[in-house]
Amino acid sequence: MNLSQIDFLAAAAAATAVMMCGITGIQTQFRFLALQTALFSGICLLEGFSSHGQHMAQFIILAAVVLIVKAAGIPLFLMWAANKMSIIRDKGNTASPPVTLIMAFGAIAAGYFLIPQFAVYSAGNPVSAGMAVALLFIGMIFMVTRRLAISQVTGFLIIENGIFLYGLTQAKGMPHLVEMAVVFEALIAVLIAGLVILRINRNFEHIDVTQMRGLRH
Amino acid sequence: MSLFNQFNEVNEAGFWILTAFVLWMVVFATGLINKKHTGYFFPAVTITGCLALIAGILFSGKSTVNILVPLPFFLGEAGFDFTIDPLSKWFLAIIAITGIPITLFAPGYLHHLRNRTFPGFIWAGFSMLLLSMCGVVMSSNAIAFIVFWEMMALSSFSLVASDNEQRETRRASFIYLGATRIGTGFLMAGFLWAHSITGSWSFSAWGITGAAAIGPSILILIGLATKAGCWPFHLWLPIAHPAAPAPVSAIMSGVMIKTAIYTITRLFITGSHIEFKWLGIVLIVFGAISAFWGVIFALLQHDLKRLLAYHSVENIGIILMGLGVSATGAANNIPLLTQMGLAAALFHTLNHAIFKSLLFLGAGVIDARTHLRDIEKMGGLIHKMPWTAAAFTAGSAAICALPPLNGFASEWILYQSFFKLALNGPTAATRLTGVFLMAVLALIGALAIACFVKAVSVAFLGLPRTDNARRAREGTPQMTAAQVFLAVLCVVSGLGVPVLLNPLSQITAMTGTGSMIGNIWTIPVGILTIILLTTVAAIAIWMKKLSMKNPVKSYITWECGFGDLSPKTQYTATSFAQPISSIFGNIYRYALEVTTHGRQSRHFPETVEAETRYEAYLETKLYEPFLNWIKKFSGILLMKLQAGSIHQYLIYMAIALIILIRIGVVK
Amino acid sequence: MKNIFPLIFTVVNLLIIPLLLTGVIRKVKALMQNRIGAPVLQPFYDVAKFLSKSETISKNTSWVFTAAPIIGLSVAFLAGALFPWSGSFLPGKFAAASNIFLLIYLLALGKFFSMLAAMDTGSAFGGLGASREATISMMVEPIVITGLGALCLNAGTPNLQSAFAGNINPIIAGLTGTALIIASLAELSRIPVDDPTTHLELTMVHEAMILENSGRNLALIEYTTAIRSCIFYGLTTQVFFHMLPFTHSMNPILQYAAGIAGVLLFGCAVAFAEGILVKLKWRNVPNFLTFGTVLSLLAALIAVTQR
Amino acid sequence: MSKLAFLFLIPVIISITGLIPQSARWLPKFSAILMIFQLPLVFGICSPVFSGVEVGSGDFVMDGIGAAFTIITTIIAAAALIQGSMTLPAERLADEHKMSDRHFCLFYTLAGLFICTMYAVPLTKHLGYMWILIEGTTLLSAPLIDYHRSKSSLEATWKYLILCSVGIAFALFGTLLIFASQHNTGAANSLVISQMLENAKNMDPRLLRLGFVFCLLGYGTKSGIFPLHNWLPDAHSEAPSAVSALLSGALLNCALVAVWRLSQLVTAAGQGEIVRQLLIPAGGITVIAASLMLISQHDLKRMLAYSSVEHTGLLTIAIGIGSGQLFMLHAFNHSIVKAALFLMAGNLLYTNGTKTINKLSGLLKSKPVWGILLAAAAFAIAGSPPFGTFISEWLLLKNIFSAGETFAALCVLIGLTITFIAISTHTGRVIFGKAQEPKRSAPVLKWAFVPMILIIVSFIAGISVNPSVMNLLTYLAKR
Repeated sequence: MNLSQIDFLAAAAAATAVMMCGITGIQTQFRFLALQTALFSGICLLEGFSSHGQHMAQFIILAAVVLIVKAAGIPLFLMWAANKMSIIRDKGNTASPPVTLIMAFGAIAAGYFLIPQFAVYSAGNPVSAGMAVALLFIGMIFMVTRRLAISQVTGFLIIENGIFLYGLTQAKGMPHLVEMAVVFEALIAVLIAGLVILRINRNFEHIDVTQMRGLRH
Repeated sequence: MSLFNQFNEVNEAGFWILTAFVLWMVVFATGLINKKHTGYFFPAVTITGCLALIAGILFSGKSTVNILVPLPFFLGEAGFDFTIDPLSKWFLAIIAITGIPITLFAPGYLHHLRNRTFPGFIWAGFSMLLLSMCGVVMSSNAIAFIVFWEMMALSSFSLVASDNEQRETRRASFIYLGATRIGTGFLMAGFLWAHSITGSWSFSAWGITGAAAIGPSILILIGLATKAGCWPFHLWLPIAHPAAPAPVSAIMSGVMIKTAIYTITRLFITGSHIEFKWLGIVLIVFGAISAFWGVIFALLQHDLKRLLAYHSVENIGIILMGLGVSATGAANNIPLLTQMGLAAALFHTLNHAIFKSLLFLGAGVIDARTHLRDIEKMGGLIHKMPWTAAAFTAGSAAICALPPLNGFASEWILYQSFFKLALNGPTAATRLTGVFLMAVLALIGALAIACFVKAVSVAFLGLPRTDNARRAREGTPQMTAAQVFLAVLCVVSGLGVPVLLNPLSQITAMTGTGSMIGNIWTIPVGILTIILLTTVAAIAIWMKKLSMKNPVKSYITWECGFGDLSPKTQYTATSFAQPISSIFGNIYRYALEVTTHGRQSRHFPETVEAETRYEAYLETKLYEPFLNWIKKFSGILLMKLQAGSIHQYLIYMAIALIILIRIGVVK
Repeated sequence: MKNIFPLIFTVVNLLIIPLLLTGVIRKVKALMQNRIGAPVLQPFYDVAKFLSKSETISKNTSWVFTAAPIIGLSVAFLAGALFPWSGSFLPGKFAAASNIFLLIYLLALGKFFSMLAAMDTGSAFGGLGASREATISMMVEPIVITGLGALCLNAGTPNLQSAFAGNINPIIAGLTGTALIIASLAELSRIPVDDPTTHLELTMVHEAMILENSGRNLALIEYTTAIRSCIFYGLTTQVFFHMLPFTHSMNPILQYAAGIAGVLLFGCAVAFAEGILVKLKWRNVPNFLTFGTVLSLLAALIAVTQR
Repeated sequence: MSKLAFLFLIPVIISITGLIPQSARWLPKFSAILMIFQLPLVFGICSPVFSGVEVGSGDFVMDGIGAAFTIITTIIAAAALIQGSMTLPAERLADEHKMSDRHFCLFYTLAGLFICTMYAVPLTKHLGYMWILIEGTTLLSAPLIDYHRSKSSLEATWKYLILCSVGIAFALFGTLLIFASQHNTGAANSLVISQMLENAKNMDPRLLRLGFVFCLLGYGTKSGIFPLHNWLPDAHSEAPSAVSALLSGALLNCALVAVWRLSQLVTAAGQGEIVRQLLIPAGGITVIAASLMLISQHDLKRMLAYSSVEHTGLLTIAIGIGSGQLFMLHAFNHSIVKAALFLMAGNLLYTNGTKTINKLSGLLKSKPVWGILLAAAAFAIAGSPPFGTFISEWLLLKNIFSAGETFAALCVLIGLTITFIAISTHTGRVIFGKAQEPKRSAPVLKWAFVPMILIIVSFIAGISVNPSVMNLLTYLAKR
């Protein structure tokens, strides 16, 4: 049952996202992120198999690109940046990590139960779709509850992953050129964001976005 | 080439009017470029424009002229289309004949502002104001109307703000701009509504009757009332007019606010484009309140220009009463009443334009020569500036509707129409309204007399109260000429009523029943004036003769034996107005506060200060709290929403998502 | 000839009756106070004496001060000639001029200048008088307009001559007449609004205004005041006459005679009233005048419902 | 691609030149001259569209809307770069912390690419590419905002980057949903709009609607619909004025073009009511909220940014009532005037060293030309005649009224009134009053030239919107 394998991997990815919500260590977060993204490259391969060899080559290329760029490249870059700024922990902003964890679980539940009702077409795959949307939610929660600029990038990447998951499992036949471009777009975004974070660290001597409130009204 | 050909089809009248437009545009452009020029170029060209306008009016005769400005000039769904019918001509004439003396007056006045303003800019704004006012009263469709209406507002705003180094002036100009824009907002809403009912932008195609007319009518009327300065939308008027340079106040108060009167007439009365059952009573009620409100607040003012501005509120109220009577007549099918009310209102519009410009010019001379606007600091100016004093007194007599001047002529016709209403009104309530209006107008007339006696006597008579007043001197000959010209116009239009009834009857014929006002003027005012003047002359000569025998002795004013009086002992404007003001004290919480200074202040005060205060409830209890509330709300909105926290912004995004899904997807 | 007669009559009236009225009032008042009083013709002697004296004018004044009494007298003369206070009817074109609105504004014209003149001297008394005069006229004018308006409404024309030529509802006439009495007391500065004989500055109105005038000027002003009294009393008398249904069908000569007699009688009545009444506090004047307003409004109400 | 490729020629040349740091001295002038040539070039490329011939093929086709927005973008870009050629070097010279040549030239590289992506957005007929290009505009313009490298500009950049990226991510999700909604149509799933339109009727309505909602959220963030506008005032106020002009005059339009394309698609699929239900209230609320926020502004450029939010609201409503011609007309009018205003604000910021309204005053006294221009531009942006914005707002109002959207009409009317008062009062405080001692001197006439041209164009647009223009716009909107 390939489909259930995809569901399993999707659920696993969502679970990593939930775990990330509870983790305060920056480096551990990135490792989880890498793991999560690696799972997607697995999903990508499985999708390729399930398409009965029609676009096998394209799926393999996509899986490889995801693995290299998103699962390896981006986390490594972020780890390097975090190291450079000697950032170790993000303790969270309004909600403490345990609360966030519970919220993330809620997002998973919501994704599982609610999403299939209106975000899936008839022949679609409800579980993966739910997990994809759950990732979207978790990414938002992550961004809203974290304090550091670099965590927001992480949150953004979780959202991006959710969308990617949805695209893989639901939007079948999506031109791979587009998917590829999306991946590279993410890479560029992270690179630019990373550079900006580095400059923020240099200028502000911190990367705490809750304290970046000079521009208001 | 085609453009030329299309203009060629317009007849002579159109040619002259377009010439005026072009001349004013030349002044506008030159003024912007040559901002420091103070020579005779600007006034000369502007006056030539006014003369061209008069030529256009005269050439058009009784015919209605249509001017269609050719493509590519166009405004989306309607063109710059002008219709010049008797009503337009009446208002064009008002613009031209007040424009000429004001233009003549302006250089002398602007000279004293030369260090604080750019004369070129003022001329640019002034010519644009003239142009846009002409545009307003000629536009035959709503879009062109709004365009000119807004240009009028903007140009007058720029003029109000011309002396913008003063903080007060800036504040006044912003208040003016805000008020006028709110009015335009209402007007736009009304026009759009009327358009959605009729499907046309052309005024002549707007035939709205019945319940459908109520909504657009109310919106349009509020918009116009704001421009006209009708209670309770008059707030901006006494603030903006004093801030503007005197020629500008003169044209704004004399002519600009009348464009609203024009529009009411155009839309609601002539031709009955919009029929609205309660129009008459609405106009009457608001007119009466404005008239009373204006004059009673004018009594409280010491600032000469503010006082005059409040009198504009009063006179707009009087005009609106006339229009209200006219509308009542139309609603009850009494054509003579319709025409009399309309004729009175329009005639008073002309007259008010004349004497109000005259009075503002007088205030301008004083301002230019003494740098004073507070009448409490003036006094005795009649000895230093006799011409101004005489002209101002004539203007005051005219605005107080004293015979034989023009104010009397129009108010008399107005009284006649009230009487007609009281006589022929359909119901007892309507008839009683007629009587009531007579009483109100009499009360207002008496209050106006009180107010102008105060203004004239405190400013011009008695002894000078300050050094500035002592050093006063007469304005330049042009300034004097402008005032004398207007003063003569006051007399001429007061005596020449039968002649003026010709164009008026052309307008009243537009109400659809043929003109009936040919012989409403029954007073032989010419003969009576001659008799009066003869009597005056006879008595004067007799007095002169008697004084040959027993010459006049000159001595100090009686002082109860204390020696010559100091100017301080004169009656002040505040004291003069105090009895009347305290009678109506409930309207504005009038209070006299006496403070004494000194050690044993109770019995042996060193100085005693008495000051009257008033609080205008409309401003302090309604407008100010409302504006403050909006400001506060805006501040809170900004402070809370735009707090700088990126987390917050992300949460908005989530909330927006939920709302959008709720509206768009979940049924 | 028929047209000339009323004109001559009016002019003669205006030359004789006003000062006579003043004399009568003074005489009656004196009798009320158990004095013999000055002769009835004393006002004529006074005016003649004033005219022959030289006058003193404050050095602060301008042409307004000199012109105001002249204008005031001319206006009063014109008003007196135009309005049917003695029952005399003017001919032709002039008949149209006896319009109630013109009346009010003609009188206002005179007042306007007299107030200006009062302020011209720079004396505080002048200002005080002018201010009070303005206040009173503010309250009086609506009374007069509404009252006479109601009357004219009943007759169907704003023209007093035509109105007095026909029948008038006696109730309206009575109400209007009473309102006019109240108005005239205030307008002419009589007790209880003002005491014309007092010279206590703080209470006087009209006298304060003319404090600076002397000699010829004073003569003109005294005469003007007398004419104004005549106009008011005359109009009031005419209004009351119309309560009686037969008056307007009388012989014209008899009408004139009755009119003149009415004015003089009215003067006596005023003098009598002044003998027994006291002056009101200045602050209570508005209350007093409100009675007039209400009476004339009542008249107007009846008039509009009657139509 | 064919002729369309020529559109990108000059921007690409500029960005390549920007890679050479040695060009710093002549690059501004060079780019300005090139952009002058770009104007006739673009008109030449677009002209076939006006006579009904579509230019290009495949995924990039220039239709009516595309042509209109290409022209708008060109005008704004030319204005920004020409003005930039005067102000940017002057600013650089005056700046105490001297900017390196490399950094300065990098600006031009990014600007060129940014312009390229903005050209491409209205041309593409492929939802996927459209998303990529719009995300591309975000990524390319983020460093442009951080041109001054100050703390505040950095903060603005960060907020811009994060908010827009997240928003755009939602738009991607929406695009996927729309893609998925075609599953039951029988035809092959596609992201090419023309193909989607063919089988639009059979799309899964629920997914389509959901997709549209997400796309609206995403592109709405980019275009500044309330309450997603929060990045906008920060970014506009901190960017150099030439960039602000580009952001406000061209970038917002790009995102709205995407919304327009999607709304066409959704309408074709028979779900037109969702467009009305969502866009018209959203626009109305945006207008009124922006106008209220305009009241208490104390920074000139932030004020202009909020005014952009307000105009986004108006444009959203234009899309909501399905009026492509008014969308184009108003976008044009708004863009040119807003660009003029931002450029004027940049001039002021240079000479006075501040953009706080309270500290600026007496412009009319010290520099009458600038004062008059600023006043005219402020009146124009506030929608008063005789400028173009008035006509387009008026027509828009009329259409809202006749569409029966009373709530939106009310919002717009009130909003426009408040906006007018707020903007004119704030601008008035800058223009009026006692003249201030300028911190630096600037060539008054030269720097006023570009805004003057833009305002004259707006004026001409205000008095000559005749039936043939309206017909042309209607024709373009249909294509």
